[in-house]
Amino acid sequence: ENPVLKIGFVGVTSGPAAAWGISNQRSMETRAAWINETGGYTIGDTTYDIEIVSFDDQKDPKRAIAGMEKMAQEGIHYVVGPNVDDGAAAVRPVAESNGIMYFPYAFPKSLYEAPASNAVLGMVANYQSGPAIYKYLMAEEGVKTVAFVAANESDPLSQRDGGVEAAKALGLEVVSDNVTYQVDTTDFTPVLTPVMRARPDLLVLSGVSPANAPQLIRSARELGYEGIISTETAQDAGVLAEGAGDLANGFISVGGASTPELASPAMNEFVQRYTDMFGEYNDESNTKVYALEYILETLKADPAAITDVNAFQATMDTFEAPNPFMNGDAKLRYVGMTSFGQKRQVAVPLVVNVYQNGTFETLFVAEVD
Amino acid sequence: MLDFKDVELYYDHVYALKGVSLNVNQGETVALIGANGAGKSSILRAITGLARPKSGSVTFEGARVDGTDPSDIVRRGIAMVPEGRRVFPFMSVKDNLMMGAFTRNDKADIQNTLDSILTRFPRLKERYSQAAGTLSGGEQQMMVIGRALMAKPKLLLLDEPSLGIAPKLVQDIARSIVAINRDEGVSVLLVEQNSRMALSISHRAYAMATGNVVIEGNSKELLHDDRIKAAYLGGEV
Amino acid sequence: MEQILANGVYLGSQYAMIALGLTLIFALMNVLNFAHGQMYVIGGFVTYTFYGQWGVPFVLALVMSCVTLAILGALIEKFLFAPVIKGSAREESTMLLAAGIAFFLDAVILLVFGEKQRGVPKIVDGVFNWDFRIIMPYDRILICLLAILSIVAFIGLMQYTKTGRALRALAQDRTAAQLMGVNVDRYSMIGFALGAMLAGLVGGLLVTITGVNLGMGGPTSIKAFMMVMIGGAGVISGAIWGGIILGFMEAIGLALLYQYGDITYLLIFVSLMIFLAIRPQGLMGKPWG
Amino acid sequence: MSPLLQVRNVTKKYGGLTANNDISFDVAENEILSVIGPNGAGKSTLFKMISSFTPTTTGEVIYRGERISNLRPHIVARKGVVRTFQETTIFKSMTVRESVVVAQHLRARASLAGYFWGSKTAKNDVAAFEKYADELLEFLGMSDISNEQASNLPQGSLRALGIAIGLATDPKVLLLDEPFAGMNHDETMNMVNLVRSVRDERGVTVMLVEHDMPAVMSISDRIVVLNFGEKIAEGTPSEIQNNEKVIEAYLGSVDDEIGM
Amino acid sequence: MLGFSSKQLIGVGIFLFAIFIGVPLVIGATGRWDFYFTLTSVALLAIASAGVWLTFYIGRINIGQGAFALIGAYVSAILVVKAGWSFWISLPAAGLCTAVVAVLIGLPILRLRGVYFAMITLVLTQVVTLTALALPVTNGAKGISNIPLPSGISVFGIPILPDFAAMENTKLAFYYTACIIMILTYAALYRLVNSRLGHLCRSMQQNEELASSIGVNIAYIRIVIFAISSFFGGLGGAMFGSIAQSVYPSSFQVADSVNFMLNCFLGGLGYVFGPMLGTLVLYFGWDLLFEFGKYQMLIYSTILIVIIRFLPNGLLSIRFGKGGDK
Ligand SMILES: Nc1ncnc2c1ncn2[C@@H]1O[C@H](COP(=O)(O)OP(=O)(O)OP(=O)(O)O)[C@@H](O)[C@H]1O
Ligand SMILES: Nc1ncnc2c1ncn2[C@@H]1O[C@H](COP(=O)(O)OP(=O)(O)OP(=O)(O)O)[C@@H](O)[C@H]1O
Ligand SMILES: [Mg+2]
Ligand SMILES: [Mg+2]
Repeated sequence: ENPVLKIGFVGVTSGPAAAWGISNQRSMETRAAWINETGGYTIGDTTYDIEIVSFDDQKDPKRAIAGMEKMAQEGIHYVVGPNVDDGAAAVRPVAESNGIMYFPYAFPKSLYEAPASNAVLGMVANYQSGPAIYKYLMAEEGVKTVAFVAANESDPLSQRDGGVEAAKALGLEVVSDNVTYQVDTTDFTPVLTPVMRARPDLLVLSGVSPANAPQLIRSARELGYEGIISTETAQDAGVLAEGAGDLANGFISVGGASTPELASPAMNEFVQRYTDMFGEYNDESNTKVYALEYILETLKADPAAITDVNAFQATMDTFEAPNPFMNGDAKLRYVGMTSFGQKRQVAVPLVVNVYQNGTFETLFVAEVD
Repeated sequence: MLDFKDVELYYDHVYALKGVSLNVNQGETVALIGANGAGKSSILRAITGLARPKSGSVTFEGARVDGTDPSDIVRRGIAMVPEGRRVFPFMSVKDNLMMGAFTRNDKADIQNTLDSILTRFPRLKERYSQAAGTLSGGEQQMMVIGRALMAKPKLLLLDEPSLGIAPKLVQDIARSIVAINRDEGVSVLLVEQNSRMALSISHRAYAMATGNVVIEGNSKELLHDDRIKAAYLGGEV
Repeated sequence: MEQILANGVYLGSQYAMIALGLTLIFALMNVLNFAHGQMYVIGGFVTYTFYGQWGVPFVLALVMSCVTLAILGALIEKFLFAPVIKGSAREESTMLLAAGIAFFLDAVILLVFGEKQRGVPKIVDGVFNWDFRIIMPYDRILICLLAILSIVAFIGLMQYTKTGRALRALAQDRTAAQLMGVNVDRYSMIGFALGAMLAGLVGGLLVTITGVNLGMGGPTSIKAFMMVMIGGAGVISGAIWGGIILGFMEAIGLALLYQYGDITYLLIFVSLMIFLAIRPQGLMGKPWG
Repeated sequence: MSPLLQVRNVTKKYGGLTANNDISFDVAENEILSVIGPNGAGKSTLFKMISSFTPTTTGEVIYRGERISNLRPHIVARKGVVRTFQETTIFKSMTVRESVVVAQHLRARASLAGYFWGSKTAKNDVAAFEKYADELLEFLGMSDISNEQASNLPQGSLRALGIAIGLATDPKVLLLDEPFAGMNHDETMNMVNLVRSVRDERGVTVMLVEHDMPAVMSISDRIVVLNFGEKIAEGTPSEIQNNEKVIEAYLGSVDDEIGM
Repeated sequence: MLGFSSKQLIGVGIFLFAIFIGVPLVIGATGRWDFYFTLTSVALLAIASAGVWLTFYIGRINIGQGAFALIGAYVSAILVVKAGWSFWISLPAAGLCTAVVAVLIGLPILRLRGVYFAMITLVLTQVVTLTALALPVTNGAKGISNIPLPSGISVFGIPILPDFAAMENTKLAFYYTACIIMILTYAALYRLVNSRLGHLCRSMQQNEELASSIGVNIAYIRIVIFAISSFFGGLGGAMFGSIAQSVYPSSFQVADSVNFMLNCFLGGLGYVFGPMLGTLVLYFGWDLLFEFGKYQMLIYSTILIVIIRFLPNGLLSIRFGKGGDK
């Protein structure tokens, strides 16, 4: 029997926002089970079985702190999560004082800029993907005007503000940026009517949750909107198909590793194993397959980091390893110098997808630095 | 018809009835008088099943009824006008009356009863679709008596129908009780604080004190009984 | 303007249905059913499973939702609420129970139906467009009509049938109802089941438009509470008015205040507080005490 | 001597319904004055206006030369005008004694902060309240039920409790709304005597609403009769008993068959 | 002493010993350091719950304590971050500001009763969240982060309160602070309930009309109690902000408000120490069920339902019987 290496997950896996954390937790568990099944993961001279310790924070920052304490208690130094801005900010003191590196899916820059030291952005931030998408659409589709809608909640609002800033910087005309909706909205027609009146070329759904996206798309199309709709968050093709059907065709979102053009055989196997384990794949997991891989690969690069996050941080600056989930010679490495002034972000491909008839097609792939 | 035998009843820790026996015969009006807290309401509650006796038996038309659900007891032909009237305040007079016929199914027959009640209490006809909560106290009292009659009961239980009612209306109600008993052959068990009235309109009476029946007898005789006079009737007005 | 009206009617009718079930349960049992939203979500998922997954005709799927929820409601009443109400010194304790049930149903929904947003194929295609003055997809119009129909049917049931009368009587005076021969235990159960069924019915109707996900429960309950407050707790006409008013407030607020971004709901909340300060029992409610 | 309490042209409208219409009368110090009238005549409404539980539509109530209508109820209570309720309005889960202790709230000399910290005055207050509560219950013949929970009391004792709570506030004017309802003849007469001795020994002016005519006639110094919100008569018991209008509207004529 | 019997004094002594010496010893022995934070949370949430319990005591179901906790958290954060106050001064200031807000809100809404009050307070939590999102001073959606740890206070060079930032282990410091505030809160609550003010509250709880007929100024007492209740909420919230070193509009949400209420119910409305026990069981219970993974919520809610089903008057009713009052 191999010794066990515990990796933590702190995020929301129950209640209304369960979808965010569950896709996260499941991709970690799938990967761990896979590793263990194939004999474990070798770091230095030891081969470990990987155990995922997950804590449900119920999307409550207070619980998130308790979760991080629990991780410290279990002797865990590497944690994936939390899923939202407030949780990620709340756990920072605990993580830093207990020597825990954590990989949140939250965008506030203050988490990743010095003096903050222990958070690593686990995906591409909207202020990074937004400009890339807008630039592409300006060049390819001649988009000139843009409108933003966001849910009236911390994360989406922050993302909207980031998006507006980026759009303005690129010279787009922002024709509407103050329409918001309550998370519990069941009818988006009245929400979108004023936005549609501004007749934007591009409608950005900032930080839209997978639950709301299909309804927003549907309402916009039913109101006669013919421009482009996009978002910077990851979506699930099945959900779009069920919720909006053909109306979702042409919807642009940020995708991930399972895109056919990029997916390596390992990625396909991952999707297969995930489906076997949990019944159904969730495309949102595409952006979430990486964090665990990064942690393990970085530990492999410097086994001392298993108990010492300082060693981990030192390794991050120079770390590079092959990316198993992507075709070609893509590399796992840390980035973030431009956005944060230090390497506190995992380098994942920025895949921009367009939805067509039940699947995502890749529009373009870019790199974040 | 109704045989109430050695019933003991208590709430939490308070003894309300300490072995009470009484009976009501077919066609009779029986009055139940006594100090407050004597247990009069408790007897009615025990009959209708709202309270469960600890020991003793309640027999109605030869069948044991203690321990059955109140709704079954209504079906057997016992209707009660509870203490404090308890109208359904937001329902119309009509719906209140119709509630009284809840246990009956024959539409035509219900309509007959309804008509006869509206003839007996013409005021109710005037207020037919008004919400019951807005009726005056006396009107409410008539309505709940009517409501109880809608069940076409064999035995009618009345708990202090004169409470809070103006004297003139109390007279009306008293006359109605007499008429209901006489014309329709409904047996009546009447709980009253107005002992003189109760004794005047009943055939027999029981007087209670702290959970026991202390005196029973023919009402007309009791009206002149010294013990009753002293304890329940007082001097003349 | 016409569009606002149309949106208001559409929102109002579906809100009114949600509020109806809540208010019915409240009137009968004095229970503020925190789990109402979860019941609504279950209704949505059941319809999704039957209609969306297994291809059962929509109407049949809707019936299945109603039946499921009615049974669930009856069981919850019989084995949880009724005994707790009997045993508790203060009847507010049922709130704790209702919240516990809400948590429980949330957990069950997550385990059984998963965390994803679900939707079903459209029941009718196409969009009604009156010269861009009223734009409304046909499926919404249909759902709106069905909702109104159900409300009318429900009122008819409450107003003109013996069961309805018994339920109303029960809500006003339990003991007196008992003395009329109403078996209060049975009718409480029926009433609760009916309230839950209404939640299931709306859930099943709306899944065709908004889809369903596990997160919709809590916020739906809160909205329903607001409608009930506007109209007056425990009063059926109040629930309907409350739903319609909230629907219109949303439609109007979103149409007129969109420049100010996030404040429509803030304004709705604040005006609700002011309204209740002036009229503490809502539009039609009995003063509570 | 000017009257203790004056009701001056008081009118109360509920929407379209006029519950009291232009009612005026005086109450002298140490008097027992009854208000009678058919159900819905507006008697309770009148009491509610005197105790400021509801504002008058027009008109005012003067107590010792000072307007007491349209204030808030606790202020009027502090001035010494205290009402009881027609419905059984009690502190359900308090015992009889606790209710009477709480009701002495107005006599407290210690401040709320003093109570919080348990000052000497506060302790004295509490001791005094409890002593007085026992005396009062003794006086009202309720000592035997002083530790009963109020919600378990039968009708008649509830009424008595209502009166005890009212008396505990040390009122100058006590408004009793149907205090004898649910009591039998004996108990009523007992209560009548008690109310009289309250008046005599404690100098409390009493107003009461009651449907029990023997009691009303024996206790009252004067009677005011309302019908449909209007005052139709005022006078001594014997005057009222023989007033045709009152008999017609309220008393009814004696009918031996039904014993009244 | 203050009217305690010797038995009660012994009980209090054991309790104090347990939380100040027993818990640290046990944690030291077992090495479960994470329990410090959990128990600190319990203490802070119990403070806010005490406020909710107090509103129950005047017959109002309060599902709005999250709103006041959030206000408290923001006030303290803003005073510390933007105005440079010491946390220790900002703490009572937060409580007071919250109480003032409670008075303003309470004036109109305290007239409501029963479910109306319950529901309006539920909405209140949303209102405060939305306001925090909309206002510039709260930093809107971005929240306030990087709040410094409480700094020390000294008078004439003698340190009265320690500087948390300079500490090796702030866990213990926060734990002690939270426990001390909690004990003061409950001591005050106990006194209040057992003083005449408590009797007046009880009279209002049972019948406001009758209470005002005996001269109780019900409007005034309602406001005072609501202010005190919210003061507790503000204190708890402010402390939490300081531990998390960040405040977001979502720091306290409707779910928190509901939980505060549930704490009171679960412990038992009839008992002053009910909310403390309720908080411990509800909050700690969730943590203990951590092992069950995805069934955590299911088991948690099932246990909750079973408890209510068989102890509808709260956990403390096992010992004290139905509707006791201590
Ligand atoms: N729910 C209850 N819980 C505890 N004790 C009760 C309850 N109801 C009645 N009692 C007690 O039972 C006894 C009898 O009460 P009951 O109501 O039968 O008297 P009653 O003769 O109808 O009096 P009244 O004429 O005042 O209505 C009283 O001592 C009363 O205190
Ligand atoms: N809050 C209210 N709103 C509307 N109408 C009311 C209100 N209170 C009383 N009324 C009406 O005012 C009239 C007088 O009522 P009030 O209670 O004063 O009668 P009362 O003389 O005390 O009768 P009773 O002898 O039956 O107690 C009645 O018609 C009643 O319906
Ligand atoms: Mg009785
Ligand atoms: Mg009256």
